[in-house]
Amino acid sequence: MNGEPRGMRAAAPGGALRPAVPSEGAAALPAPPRIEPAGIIANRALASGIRWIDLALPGDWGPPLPGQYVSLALDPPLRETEPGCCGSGLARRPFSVSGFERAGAHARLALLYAPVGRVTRRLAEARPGESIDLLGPLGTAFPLAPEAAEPFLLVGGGRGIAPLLFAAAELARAKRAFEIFHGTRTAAEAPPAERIPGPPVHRSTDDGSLGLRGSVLDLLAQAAPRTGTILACGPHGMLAALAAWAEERGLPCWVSIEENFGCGLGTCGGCAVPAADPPGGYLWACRDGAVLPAQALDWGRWGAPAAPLEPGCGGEA
Amino acid sequence: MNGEPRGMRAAAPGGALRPAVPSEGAAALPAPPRIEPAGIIANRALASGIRWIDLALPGDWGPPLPGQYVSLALDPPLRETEPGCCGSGLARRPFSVSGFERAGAHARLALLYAPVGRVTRRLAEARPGESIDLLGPLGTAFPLAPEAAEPFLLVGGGRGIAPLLFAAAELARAKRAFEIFHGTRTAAEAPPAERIPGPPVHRSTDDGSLGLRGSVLDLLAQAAPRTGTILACGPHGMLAALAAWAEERGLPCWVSIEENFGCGLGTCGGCAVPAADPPGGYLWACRDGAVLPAQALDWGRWGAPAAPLEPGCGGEA
Amino acid sequence: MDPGPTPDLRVRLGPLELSNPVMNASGTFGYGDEWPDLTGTAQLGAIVTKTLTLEPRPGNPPPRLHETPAGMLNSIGLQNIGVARFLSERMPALRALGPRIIASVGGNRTHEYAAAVRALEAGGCDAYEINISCPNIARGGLAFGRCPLGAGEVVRAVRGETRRPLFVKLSPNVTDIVEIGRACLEAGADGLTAVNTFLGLAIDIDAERPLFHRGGAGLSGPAIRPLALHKVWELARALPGPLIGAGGILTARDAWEFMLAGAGAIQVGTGQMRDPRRAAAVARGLGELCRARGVGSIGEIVGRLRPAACAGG
Amino acid sequence: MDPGPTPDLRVRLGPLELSNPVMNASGTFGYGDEWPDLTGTAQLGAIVTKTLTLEPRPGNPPPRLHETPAGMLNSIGLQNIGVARFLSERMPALRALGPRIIASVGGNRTHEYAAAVRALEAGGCDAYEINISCPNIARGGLAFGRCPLGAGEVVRAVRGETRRPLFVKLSPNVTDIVEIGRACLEAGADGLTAVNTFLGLAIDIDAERPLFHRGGAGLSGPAIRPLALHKVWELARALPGPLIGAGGILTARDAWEFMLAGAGAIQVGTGQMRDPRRAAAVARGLGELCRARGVGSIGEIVGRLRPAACAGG
Ligand SMILES: Cc1cc2nc3c(=O)[nH]c(=O)nc-3n(C[C@H](O)[C@H](O)[C@H](O)COP(=O)(O)OP(=O)(O)OC[C@H]3O[C@@H](n4cnc5c(N)ncnc54)[C@H](O)[C@@H]3O)c2cc1C
Ligand SMILES: Cc1cc2nc3c(=O)[nH]c(=O)nc-3n(C[C@H](O)[C@H](O)[C@H](O)COP(=O)(O)OP(=O)(O)OC[C@H]3O[C@@H](n4cnc5c(N)ncnc54)[C@H](O)[C@@H]3O)c2cc1C
Ligand SMILES: Cc1cc2nc3c(=O)[nH]c(=O)nc-3n(C[C@H](O)[C@H](O)[C@H](O)COP(=O)(O)O)c2cc1C
Ligand SMILES: Cc1cc2nc3c(=O)[nH]c(=O)nc-3n(C[C@H](O)[C@H](O)[C@H](O)COP(=O)(O)O)c2cc1C
Ligand code: FES
Ligand code: FES
Repeated sequence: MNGEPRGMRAAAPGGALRPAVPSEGAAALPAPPRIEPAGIIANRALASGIRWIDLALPGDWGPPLPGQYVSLALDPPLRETEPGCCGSGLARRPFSVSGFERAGAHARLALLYAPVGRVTRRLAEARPGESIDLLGPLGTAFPLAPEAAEPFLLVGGGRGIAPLLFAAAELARAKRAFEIFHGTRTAAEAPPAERIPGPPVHRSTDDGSLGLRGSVLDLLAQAAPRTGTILACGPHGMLAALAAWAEERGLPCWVSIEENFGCGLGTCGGCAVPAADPPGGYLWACRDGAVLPAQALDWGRWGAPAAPLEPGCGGEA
Repeated sequence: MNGEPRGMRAAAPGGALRPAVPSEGAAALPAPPRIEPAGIIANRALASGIRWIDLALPGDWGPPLPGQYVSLALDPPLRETEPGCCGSGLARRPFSVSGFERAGAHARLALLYAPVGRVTRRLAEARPGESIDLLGPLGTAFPLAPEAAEPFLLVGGGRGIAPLLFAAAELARAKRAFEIFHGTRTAAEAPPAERIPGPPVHRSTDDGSLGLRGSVLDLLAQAAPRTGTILACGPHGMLAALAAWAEERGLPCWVSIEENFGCGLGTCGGCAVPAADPPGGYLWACRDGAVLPAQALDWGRWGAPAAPLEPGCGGEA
Repeated sequence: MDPGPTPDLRVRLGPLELSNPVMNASGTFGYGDEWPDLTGTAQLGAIVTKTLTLEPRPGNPPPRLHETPAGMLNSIGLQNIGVARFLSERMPALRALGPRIIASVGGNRTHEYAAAVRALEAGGCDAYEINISCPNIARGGLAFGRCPLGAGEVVRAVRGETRRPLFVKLSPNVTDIVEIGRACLEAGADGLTAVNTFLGLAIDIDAERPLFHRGGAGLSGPAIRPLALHKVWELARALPGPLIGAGGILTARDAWEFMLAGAGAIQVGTGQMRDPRRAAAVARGLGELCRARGVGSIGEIVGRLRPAACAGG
Repeated sequence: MDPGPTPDLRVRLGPLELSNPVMNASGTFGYGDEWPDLTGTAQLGAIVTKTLTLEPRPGNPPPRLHETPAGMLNSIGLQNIGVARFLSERMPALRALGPRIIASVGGNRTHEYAAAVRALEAGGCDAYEINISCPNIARGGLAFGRCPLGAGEVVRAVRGETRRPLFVKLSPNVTDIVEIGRACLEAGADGLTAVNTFLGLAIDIDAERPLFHRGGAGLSGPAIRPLALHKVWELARALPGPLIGAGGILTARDAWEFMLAGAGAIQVGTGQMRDPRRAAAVARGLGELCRARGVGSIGEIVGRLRPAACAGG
């Protein structure tokens, strides 16, 4: 038994970041993470319970790769002359990159988020001009390299659409074939189609108010893809079911996963998820992931994350 | 030895609020405290390190009496379905009333505050339209009754001017004779004269940049009043010196005092200050005060409040 | 929408029956008779008095409070008016409010506890909570609460004075709270309250002295909630007696967790300092949680926490 | 303005000299060789490794972290690569970074601690920190840390293996931390680290189970700072050995308080999770505080806290 996450084994001593998972897919080496104040450019609702925030970063920040995430802390920087605490949550909070572009001397980073708890609700109240402490880019990327099988099948549940938007934009730019499948509880929770890059998005809702009535997996099953590469993000139950479905059909499936994060850097061991290999071992979602091949995970040993406050996504078991 | 604050002895069983100190001076019975959301109307700088906030309350709130205070909590109301905490400070924070008026269906309450710590700095960032949880009016009042000796000598150190502004407005309205003495560290920290009701304010600064160079006590000594009633608020050191000075001259002296408050209601015992009588006993600053006759306190036993972060006020020992 | 049947909030703590499981914690709610309208006192299952000693006590010099991250340090020092004045001045108003009355009792020596209870017997309280866990006094309090022999001795002395329900308020500042709790039950206590405050320190860095005159002080508030919850769970798994939980409870959801862990009733202390209506709001909120979760009687959830997935390791 | 002479931040902890008093706390900084540029690792006085056991350990199932008010519960379960891989894969990079290296050592049984230290001896660490206080493993850890005999036994066994400076990391979950600390010093430890995490509980109220697989977990972060500070002060007043303070330290001001209370050095744990540059920032901040307060050498302030105004009561 070997308790050490693969990522740590793959990483060079000294901590240089290398893609921690089989890197066939990675188009480029990720940029090293930095900590920067990110200025809020805009912060608005995109759908019911889903918001969009645009952040300004230095021009030489990143670039992030699709699937990577950043980690936020909202409070003003600590002052060394005062007792240290934490108005809104002690730990940073991770968010997938939903969009990125350079614009002159600045870079513009977009996040899609659901105001579900302490930090995200306060984030929803933050206004343009305010600034947020941002650590990133972090984690592994979706495999968008030329050799990956097309079409890419982007499968999102609820706010799990977040990293797929960035992947879709990159795929569209690279003129790769892809389809997007998005499931939500109801029509009101689905971001407008024009915010989703690429071909018309396939939709499902739990209540049938938009697209197929059913889960996003039903939607994918209906499309019955024979080939392609699945890139997915969504609630734990959906990803587990999708992983099984893809395995049955022999489709490569990459998932962006969630656990409670601590450091985001692979140094606290807090984000462990059960690894398929070695049996009984763990991967660190923050650094070996958040994007991992579905088969790298031991879904049977991985209970649903503890307190599922996130909005449903069409199809959570 | 009797450990029970006077206020508790004076209060009727069942908790009806009565002025807890000898009530010769009180013009009216205070209104019972309530908890209300107070909408921010305006929130702006008045001088360096001094801000002014206008709050909207229901039309039947109060009225507060000059010298009374309110107690604020900034976080959104707790939800019973979530774990309870406290983004910005667990305890409420007390602030003297600096102005009050009824305006149709609403009441307008003004506070003057110094952004010195967690809650007050966050208060400084709150914007019109946001709402604050407000408990009050609380505590005892300055004795403005007809039988009090004139002129009233309003003596403020730094942000201690806060309750005196309200007292001055009331005295002006009642056409009583009064003078205002205000000490600050420098000219920049002195609110503009037009914000201070009544006759021209006498000023002192530590650095001589405005008015007399020296303390507010020097200023008062210069005026050499033979008669009158002192109403004072300011840092502990200033009040202690003033109390001794007034006692020497036989001038009645009322002070609005500060300690770390807990409940603000006389139920936690957290705000105890040493009483002159019984020796070794305590008064509760929150309910027996915050306004107390200076002789009611045992200044010798009362060390300076622990962490004096507040801006100076011309004359703190 | 049909709100469904009104949930039954009654609970039974050994010999003590309550209309609902919510009390204030001793010391943050005065004698219980102050501000009944503002606080909604009548909605509580029980009122716990400020800890009473036979003789009045002046308490400790200021400062007595200091805020810490999500917590509050206090060093009140059991300031109180003494049993006699409590009975004559406060008890009548208290009785009129409706909820059960639990007199919290403190002392420096074993016989003082006993004498205080003896004197209180005339007053008709519904139960006692023996405070052997106050960290802010020189003798008594914590000195008893950290040793099973001392704790048992106080309980036996008090038990000799009364047949009313007797709860003992435990200190969390111990290696093994179960051992102390067991000693109390064996000495005749009907139940246990867990927990009083955790020993903490604040420093005045300019004076280079402890901020509080007595050095240490007691930490309360949400900061300690996970720790208090663990203590309640330890007691519930090991001992048969009914438990009253306290420590950082601000909302009905917090209270629910303590009840799942084994508390038959809970107390709101520091929460009252933030919002004097907190305890009443928690009582209402528990009703709503029962409805939302299909619990007909709140008593059902007490101790319903299943074992940890991997209790043994 | 003249910034004045550069303050001397060097400290001496018994046999161990450090360029400044700031370390990371074990377990939140990996093996210490990750991200040296991002974190400013070279600015630390010492690097403390993740607790190492002789054999690799997989750690506990998820979830392993849960945020609480101003605090963090963790149940990592000492996941680590084991001593052998640490020495071959990490030690060379670590050595190159500059700061002193303190190997944190854990085990299930006394002989495992000894064997781990024996194996580490070849690697050239500067000191050891013996972790007898981890609440998240089935055997070992806390089991030793809550009993003076067990603690002394582990320390004696380890002492037999090395002449390097030996610190013992104490658990705060005890009635009398001084008694445990004394047993460690008498058994040959050079100093003590205080504290590891406080035992806490989180509940999944839907599953009605403890959130963590092992039930309890360890609370860290600012929530525990006043409690940790009190423990350090208790140790400092009673024992002669040098102390390393930990628990909720986020800023230089927090560190200053621990040093006044008697810690010759301090560790930043959870703070690193909020901001991976925290420890380095604290080291710089201590220099600034020295300047602002006219302290020429940080060593001067260690244990300078005067007694409480009313120590006896
Ligand atoms: C790699 C990754 C990428 C993510 N990307 C997105 C995204 O693009 N958009 C989005 O809306 N959300 C995203 N999330 C989820 C997001 O991080 C959480 O919703 C957020 O942390 C909740 O914080 P909160 O303070 O608002 O909620 P809390 O008040 O903390 O609790 C709400 C929920 O969040 C969980 N939670 C608590 N602490 C943490 C923590 N440290 N890390 C993660 N979850 C926690 C709780 O268990 C609870 O279920 C991502 C998570 C991960 C791991
Ligand atoms: C009756 C009364 C009336 C007051 N009126 C005014 C006023 O009109 N304008 C004004 O600017 N200030 C007033 N104050 C002081 C004001 O309450 C404090 O400045 C404020 O509580 C500081 O809160 P903070 O979170 O910003 O600071 P913190 O971060 O809490 O600390 C800053 C300072 O405030 C002290 N402090 C901490 N907690 C409390 C507490 N619960 N109560 C009091 N002080 C505390 C600390 O010791 C420290 O010195 C008054 C205080 C009292 C007791
Ligand atoms: C200001 C204050 C005063 C207290 N006084 C007493 C007391 O007199 N007797 C007692 O048993 N506990 C006393 N306590 C402890 C509380 O009753 C309670 O056990 C503890 O604070 C934990 O609960 P909480 O976090 O809800 O406050 C006091 C706590 C505070 C904050
Ligand atoms: C995620 C995490 C992992 C930890 N792992 C270890 C460990 O392996 N060994 C150890 O001695 N302490 C460990 N600790 C305890 C810390 O080193 C430290 O003693 C404690 O967290 C208090 O300090 P803090 O509040 O600064 O975090 C861990 C703490 C956390 C939060
Ligand atoms: S969050 Fe710290 S190791 Fe992954
Ligand atoms: S603040 Fe609670 S009694 Fe005064």
